[in-house]
Amino acid sequence: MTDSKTTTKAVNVTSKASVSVLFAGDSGDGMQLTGTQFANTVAVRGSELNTFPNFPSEIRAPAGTISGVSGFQLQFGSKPVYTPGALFDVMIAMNSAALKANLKNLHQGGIIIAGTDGFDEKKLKLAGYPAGVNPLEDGSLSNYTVFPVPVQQLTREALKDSGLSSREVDRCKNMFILGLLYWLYNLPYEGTVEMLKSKFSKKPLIADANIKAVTAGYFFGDETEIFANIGRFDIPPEKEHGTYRRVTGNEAAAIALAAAAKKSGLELFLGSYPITPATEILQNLAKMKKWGAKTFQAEDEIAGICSSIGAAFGGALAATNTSGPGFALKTEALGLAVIMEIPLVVINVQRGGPSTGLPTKPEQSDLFMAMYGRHGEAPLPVVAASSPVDCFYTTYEAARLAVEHMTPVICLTDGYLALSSEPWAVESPDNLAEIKPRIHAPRKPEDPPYLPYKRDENLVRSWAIPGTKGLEHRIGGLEKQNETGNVSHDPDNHELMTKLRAEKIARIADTIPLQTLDNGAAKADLLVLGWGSSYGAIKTAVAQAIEKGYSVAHAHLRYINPFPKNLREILGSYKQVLIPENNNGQLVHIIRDTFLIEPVGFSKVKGLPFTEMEILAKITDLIKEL
Amino acid sequence: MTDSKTTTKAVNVTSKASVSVLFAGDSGDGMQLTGTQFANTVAVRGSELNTFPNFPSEIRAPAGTISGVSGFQLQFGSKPVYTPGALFDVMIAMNSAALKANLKNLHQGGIIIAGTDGFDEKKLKLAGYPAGVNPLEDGSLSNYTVFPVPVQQLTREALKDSGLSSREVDRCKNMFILGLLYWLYNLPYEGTVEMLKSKFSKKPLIADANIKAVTAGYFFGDETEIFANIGRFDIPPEKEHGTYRRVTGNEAAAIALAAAAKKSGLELFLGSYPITPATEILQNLAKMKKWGAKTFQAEDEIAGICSSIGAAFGGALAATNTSGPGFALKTEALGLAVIMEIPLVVINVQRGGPSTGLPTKPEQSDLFMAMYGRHGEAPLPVVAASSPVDCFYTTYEAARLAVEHMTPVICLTDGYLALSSEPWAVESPDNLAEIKPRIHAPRKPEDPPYLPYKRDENLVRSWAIPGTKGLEHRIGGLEKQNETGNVSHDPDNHELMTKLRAEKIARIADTIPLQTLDNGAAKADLLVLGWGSSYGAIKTAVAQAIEKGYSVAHAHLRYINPFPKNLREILGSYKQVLIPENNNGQLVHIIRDTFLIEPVGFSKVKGLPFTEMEILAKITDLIKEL
Amino acid sequence: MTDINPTTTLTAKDFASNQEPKWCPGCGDHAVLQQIKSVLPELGVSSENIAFVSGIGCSSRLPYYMATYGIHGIHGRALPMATGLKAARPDLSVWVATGDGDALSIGGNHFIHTLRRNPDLNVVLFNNKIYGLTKGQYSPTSKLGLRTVTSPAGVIDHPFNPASLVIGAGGTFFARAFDKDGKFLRSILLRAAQHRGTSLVEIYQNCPIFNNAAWDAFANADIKAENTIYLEQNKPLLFGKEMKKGIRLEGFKPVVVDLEKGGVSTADLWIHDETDINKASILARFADTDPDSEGALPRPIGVLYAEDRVTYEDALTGQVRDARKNGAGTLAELLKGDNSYVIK
Amino acid sequence: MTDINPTTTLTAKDFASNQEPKWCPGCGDHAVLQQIKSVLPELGVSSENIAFVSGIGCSSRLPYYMATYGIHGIHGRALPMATGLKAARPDLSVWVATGDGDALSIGGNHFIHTLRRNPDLNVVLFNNKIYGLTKGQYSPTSKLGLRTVTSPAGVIDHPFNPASLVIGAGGTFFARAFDKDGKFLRSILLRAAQHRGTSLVEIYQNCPIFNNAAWDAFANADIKAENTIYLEQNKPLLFGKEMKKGIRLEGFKPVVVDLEKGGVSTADLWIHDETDINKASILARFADTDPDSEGALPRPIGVLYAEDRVTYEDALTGQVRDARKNGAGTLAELLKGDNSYVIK
Ligand SMILES: Cc1ncc(C[n+]2csc(CCOP(=O)(O)OP(=O)(O)O)c2C)c(N)n1
Ligand SMILES: Cc1ncc(C[n+]2csc(CCOP(=O)(O)OP(=O)(O)O)c2C)c(N)n1
Ligand code: SF4
Ligand code: SF4
Ligand SMILES: [Mg+2]
Ligand SMILES: [Mg+2]
Repeated sequence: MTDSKTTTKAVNVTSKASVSVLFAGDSGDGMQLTGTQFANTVAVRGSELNTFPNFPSEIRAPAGTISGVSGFQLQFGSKPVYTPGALFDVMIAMNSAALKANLKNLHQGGIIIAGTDGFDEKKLKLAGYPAGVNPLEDGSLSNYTVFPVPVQQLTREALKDSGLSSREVDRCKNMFILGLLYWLYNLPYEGTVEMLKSKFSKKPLIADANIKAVTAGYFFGDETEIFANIGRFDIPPEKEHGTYRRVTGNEAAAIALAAAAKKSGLELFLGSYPITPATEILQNLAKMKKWGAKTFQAEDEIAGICSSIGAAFGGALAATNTSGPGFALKTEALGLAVIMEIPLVVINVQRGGPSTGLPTKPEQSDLFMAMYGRHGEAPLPVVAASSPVDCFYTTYEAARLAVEHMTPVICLTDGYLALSSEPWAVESPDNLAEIKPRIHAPRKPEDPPYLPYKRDENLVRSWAIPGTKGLEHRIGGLEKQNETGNVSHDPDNHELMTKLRAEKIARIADTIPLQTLDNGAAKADLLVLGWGSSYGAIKTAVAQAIEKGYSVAHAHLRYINPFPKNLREILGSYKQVLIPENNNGQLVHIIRDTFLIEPVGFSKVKGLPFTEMEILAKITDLIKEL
Repeated sequence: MTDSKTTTKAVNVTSKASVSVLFAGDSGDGMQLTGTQFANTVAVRGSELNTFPNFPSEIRAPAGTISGVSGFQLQFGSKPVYTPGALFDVMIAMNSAALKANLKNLHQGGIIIAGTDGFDEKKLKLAGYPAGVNPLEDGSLSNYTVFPVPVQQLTREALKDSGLSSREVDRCKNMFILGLLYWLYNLPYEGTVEMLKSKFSKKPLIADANIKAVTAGYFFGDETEIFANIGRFDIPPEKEHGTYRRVTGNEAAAIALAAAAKKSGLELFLGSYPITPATEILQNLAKMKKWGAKTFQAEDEIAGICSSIGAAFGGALAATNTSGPGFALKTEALGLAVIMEIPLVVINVQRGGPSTGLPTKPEQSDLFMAMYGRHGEAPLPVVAASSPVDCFYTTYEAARLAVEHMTPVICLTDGYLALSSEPWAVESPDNLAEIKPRIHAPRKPEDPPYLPYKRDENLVRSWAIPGTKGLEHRIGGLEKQNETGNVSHDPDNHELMTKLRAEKIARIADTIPLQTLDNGAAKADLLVLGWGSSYGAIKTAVAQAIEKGYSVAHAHLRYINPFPKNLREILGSYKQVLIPENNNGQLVHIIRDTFLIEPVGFSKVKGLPFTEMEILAKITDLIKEL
Repeated sequence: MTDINPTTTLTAKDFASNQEPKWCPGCGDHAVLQQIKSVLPELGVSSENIAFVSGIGCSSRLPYYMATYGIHGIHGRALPMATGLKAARPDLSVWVATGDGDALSIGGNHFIHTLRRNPDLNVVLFNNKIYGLTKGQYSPTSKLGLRTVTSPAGVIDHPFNPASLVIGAGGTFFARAFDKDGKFLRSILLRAAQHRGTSLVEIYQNCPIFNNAAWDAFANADIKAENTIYLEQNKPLLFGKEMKKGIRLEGFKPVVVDLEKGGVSTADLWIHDETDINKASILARFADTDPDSEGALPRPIGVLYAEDRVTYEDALTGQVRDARKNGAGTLAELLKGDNSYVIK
Repeated sequence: MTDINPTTTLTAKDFASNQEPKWCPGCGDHAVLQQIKSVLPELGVSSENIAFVSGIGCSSRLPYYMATYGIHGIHGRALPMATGLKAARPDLSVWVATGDGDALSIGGNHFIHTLRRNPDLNVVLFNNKIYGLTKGQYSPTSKLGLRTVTSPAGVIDHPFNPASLVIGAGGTFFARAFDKDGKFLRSILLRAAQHRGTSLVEIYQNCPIFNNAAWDAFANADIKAENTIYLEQNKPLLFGKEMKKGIRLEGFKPVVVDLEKGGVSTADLWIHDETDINKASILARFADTDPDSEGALPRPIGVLYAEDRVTYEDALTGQVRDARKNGAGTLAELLKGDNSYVIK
């Protein structure tokens, strides 16, 4: 077989810094696999990369309709890319619904590669086009560069001797398109061929057909004249040498928990209940039994967190993961973990609310609940991850804080981070921060009585693990006497313990890193203060704004409770602070309350992440007003 | 039998404006009954009154110990009294533990009436006095006026022919003390005699013995010389004529729900699960079947609120009541009620937290949870009651807001209000605000389709009650399309609906009364801004401060979300704002966030309400600093 | 069940909402929906007097497809919502659609409490032995060893036997049917609707996407007759293609007997009596055996248990009625209370 | 149960903490606590290897009085906490103290799920048919008609039969005893401790304050013999002061027979077999009859059901062991993953 380097024709190859691509088609069209393969290929070649799958929200939306469109977005480039691309340079539309649903996100002048068989009368109707209207033919796409490709017909031709049923043949369409894209972006298809061989090792006919489709697509690019005007593109890979892996946020969070357990010498226990978009953390950890991870799929979220509290009492690094509705159910038990002062990591992969809301869409609207959503005075640390890879570092940090400060910690991610992926330079174990559990040594009979609520200089109590002689103790949800931990109804003691619990969390500010600027000058006109998954969009937008000469900086919070100690000073160094959030301004309220300043909020509550253009436009507006 | 007017001796009777009394003894000593009888007597006579029972926190604390002390506090006076009295003028100590536990709250120079049999060696030891120490004898009480009364011996003497066992005789001790107190405060004992007759109508011997004990106590006062120095007291009743009843906060809340149902023409449904100190609301409504109240003791708090959501969907005035831990469990379902936009009253009788905390002690620490404790953007109205009687008006108002604005409403009370009582001038049905449900009329087949999420000028949707022809509709927790209520994942629609839900709650500010001042000038140095059960203490303290010539005012919030529209203006009219709270400053945070001002917080987190002295001292400090 | 109003003549179509079902092609839910819509006209209750309540799951989407009142609630909480609705509105016909995850995992507590309280609800439990909506995690009815995304090494949680759980919890009605049972399913739904009290119908529902063929050992045409037994009241337990196999009790142990082999006749067989809780308890346990295992028992289909017991809402309404036997309370009385006093 | 270490010689006192029990005088909880403390030495597990977990309620205060590790958790959640603890630490002996409200009302879901999963927990269920701690509201085991502060007109919720619920949920051990059963209670607790799996011991506990004498029909000395039946494995079901009454099965219906009246002998009687789930199911139903009602059956005391089944933590640990059969994963391997690639 010819390989992808042996293209015959001399086509013009244009070098580009980055490209964003959308693969879109019907749920049944295999767009996720196609996108993933493309992503793997560019990653392995050494490109920077960011991907995001865009599933239909409905269980199984009707085929051919808008709500049935499944997409896979990615951006790759020579230099780091921080988002999957807000506007696409290229869109693969396997059918008319895919085109209709996504056209608004295509750059003016962008490329559309349309599978023409997805634009027949029936499909146009399903997509909701008026009778007789075909966007490929009515000139409505004149602002774009459209390449109608009869993908189905070409695939059928390529596979006419495959011995497969016509349904099986048609299912190879996506590989044809993939091959064509490889050609267009000057990429090798060999990795995909290997993958197909191993994936279908027990179905050689299928493997062969898919491989043929990939190569057919590739050489179609070579042979057809339609791309003559634009030629091919090359995005030269520039990634530093090293070992990488591609991770989604949910994968990264799962790895972080297992890694924190290893590093701290504890056993990992995850008590969980499935919920979109958090389930993959449970799923990934369920596969990590080799690393001793114990996962428990509980009957509900309450049992999930309570089993983790039991495991934490037993000396495990215990965690629970969930999303909004499940997070709400965990609040009572979280209060117990607060007053017991035991380590516990709670990962909330936020999704659109309230109630069931938009279960498959990301949102940042559980910040209030994380901060304030417990009865009584029950403060605890809250951290938030900013990128798929940062889900590793932030979750790991949550585990460190939990174990070293004997407290439940809430780690916020969201459905966007959960499913997005990016390359991650494989970490060396030695680079990970130490995690030192406050485990109390056994007590000899002649030693003074064990005091479970005696505290160290950080106000952290010790961890007495069952099985340790002489440390037997009973604790629970009732207010405790200072030091002894015995039940106490004493008024002054209650006030003391309330303040001690609050002060313990506040003092974490003494041990965490100071807030740094991600970009921009230490004093400037505008600070964009972000948290969570808006990182990529803000980073990109601020870089662009600075390039335009705006006096802008970007700080992104990992620690929301407590805030880094220098945050007040940072906020005071700018004329204005802009806080973009995928909610109605929850961090804005917390910042107002804490610092008595009046930042500008920028809300987007659409179940969609910010785009860099939106942020940039807002920055531009504000800068002009200043 | 002689009546209480026929006292023989001419004892000096001093007139006083108000007196606060504590009845304290062992759990078995019947102090609750004694206090209640005394309260009834002064109430019926026309005094102003405020009572508070002080149960032991433990299930059954060991007899004779400090933790076994049961108390009943009351204050009565000619003019309105707003607290049960922070420092007592008189303390009945049936045993040494009762004395020890409560001495700190007795006014210097206050009266102690001590049951000497409670001060024998054994009881002194149980109370924790060192061997050989008897406070009645060692001069340690020289700052007080102590009257040792051999209550047991005197009761036994009085009842020597009663035919009762000595245990039964001893159980009448409390009535002896009650009689003595009636004498001391120049009060009639006939009401109690009537009560005893009817209570023990089937046990005439017991009735007789108790009646004898009351009169014996009364005439002991007459005959003994020990009170010669102080004489008797009279607190002239001045209450306006009218019909009154005495209610606790929990009683008042229950009546309010039933009354709101009657007034609105709806049926009342309460789904609930027992929890201290909220259970009496369920218990009271369970007795109101005559008014059609349906109560459902659910398997847990989740089923409690969910059954109410079902009932609300069915057209009932639905409510649920709980305290901290149960409130936490209801948060997920509360989010559903928010997005369904159905009326629901949630009463949270706050207690000490976090977790199980101090279950029998009041606290105001669930304000954050009420405001922010739901996942997603899920705003709802929050109101708070300020006195036992106000539990009626605030709960009623919560029901009105729920029904007229189609929203769940959180009504905050606490364990202090729940159990405190005061006289309430019986309301006339006509005085209650109208409650007009937004019930949609049946639809004829030719009418346009029913739009469940079409809104009126207040952004309120209509209520389509099952059984109504043509309004069949299905709604739930998923985001809805504007107007139709069909499931929608459309990004812009989600943002629109999020804003509409928020705006609907915000607009309630247009319909609620403006904030008024409870006392003080519209412009002054200091505003004390309170919410909830601190009302009485603040009111009393501010009145005292004004009397001292301080420039102070008092505003007490019923509406916390949304705030009354004029609150900003009010806050701006004072040099300083003081916010006393039984929490770590939760309203302070909300005020800072909302108005960007820096009020002074005053926290007390001891499971105890504020006293007027504490507030006054704080006011004094602040005024001096200004 | 609400009283039948014989004048209406409705059809299945009258109960279909304008929303297109969004279940996967081939999903068993489609067939069940069809039978539900087809049985409603028989009840003679018009659509505005019917409510469907559900939790969250594929199956819990069902209310959207009914032209009745409906709540698509939150995960696991359909039953308390339905109980509250029925308690407040005993006049409505209240149905519940729920899944094995919704009813038996997160909703397990409400499940057992509803059953013992016995409000008049018709509960349709779609048992596909998997979490469909969240894409294929095991459920409390998944079989031991099943490999799913959350049990990559196989399920280790001993599954519930829903029939045993229902009877153990004090339920008054348990029946079982297949999604594709067509008219038979319809007849079971009708029985359920007619039962006054909480009727629990467990439907063996296929999820072709995440747990395909989970019921094939019973449902497939070629083996169905050998592996299932359709129960009929007062009839002997007979099954098999030729109806020549039966169930006999040996001591306390039910065993399969072959009527064609000598020595056993129909007279020796277990006679089905749905009102006998002891029989029902044993019958429920048939589902503990797998078709191909040693001593396998056929899966009973139909009404396993039915008991007459007062419904929750009747008892509640009765207490309200009793309290009002001397007249309902007025608002003035309510406000005045029992212990008011007059100051003159 | 944790392996027995025969060298320690501990006594009940070694298991008493320094906290004074704060239950009411005469509360049945005192006696149960005493038996628990007295049985622990027999297990040969030292106090640091034992944990008591509870929820909220009077009975849930028990852990404070034990000199072991302990969690006094939140209402209803003792079982998942204990499951997590046992899963993480299979080496510990884990006990659960819970009440009829804690376990069966708010904790009902965890109750049934724990039972089916079968972690090795010893669960002591204090059934006083009332909410004690919150001062006397009815519970899911309160009898119909009981007037309490929340049921002034009488309870209308059909109560749970805990034995039926346990067996229906797939539990592997159910036993019953009285608070005042002394040595017998101790022997039952020992059996429970020895059972590998979730052992459920229902204790008929008297709450003299809020539901006094609820069990008197069974517990009072003069009638106890007539109204209870103490089960012994492989022995006929005999009871009565003179042990002259027995239980025979008529069809599927257990009936009381008088051995002194002619025509029945011990040979006709039901032989107790705690391993027979069908027998156990019927035996469990005995509790549905009241002592003075028509056809009343005596209340079975002792071990009603015991089944050998792998415990949850053994299955889980087994899967971890299997996954590590070629060695445990290292941190470096974890960080590298399966799909890393090298850029040169
Ligand atoms: C509180 C909460 N937890 C978890 C979820 C996620 N969730 C939705 S449906 C479901 C399981 C559905 O399974 P089942 O009830 O069997 O329905 P099916 O989809 O199989 O019909 C889960 C875990 C949720 N929506 N809410
Ligand atoms: C979430 C929550 N809901 C309610 C309560 C109040 N509560 C405490 S114990 C209890 C019932 C206790 O009954 P049971 O378990 O039978 O124990 P008992 O006191 O009878 O031993 C209730 C309702 C609580 N503490 N937490
Ligand atoms: S996932 Fe399964 S249960 Fe859900 S709709 Fe598809 S086939 Fe049906
Ligand atoms: S209230 Fe009842 S159960 Fe609770 S301690 Fe007292 S007697 Fe025991
Ligand atoms: Mg399912
Ligand atoms: Mg109980």
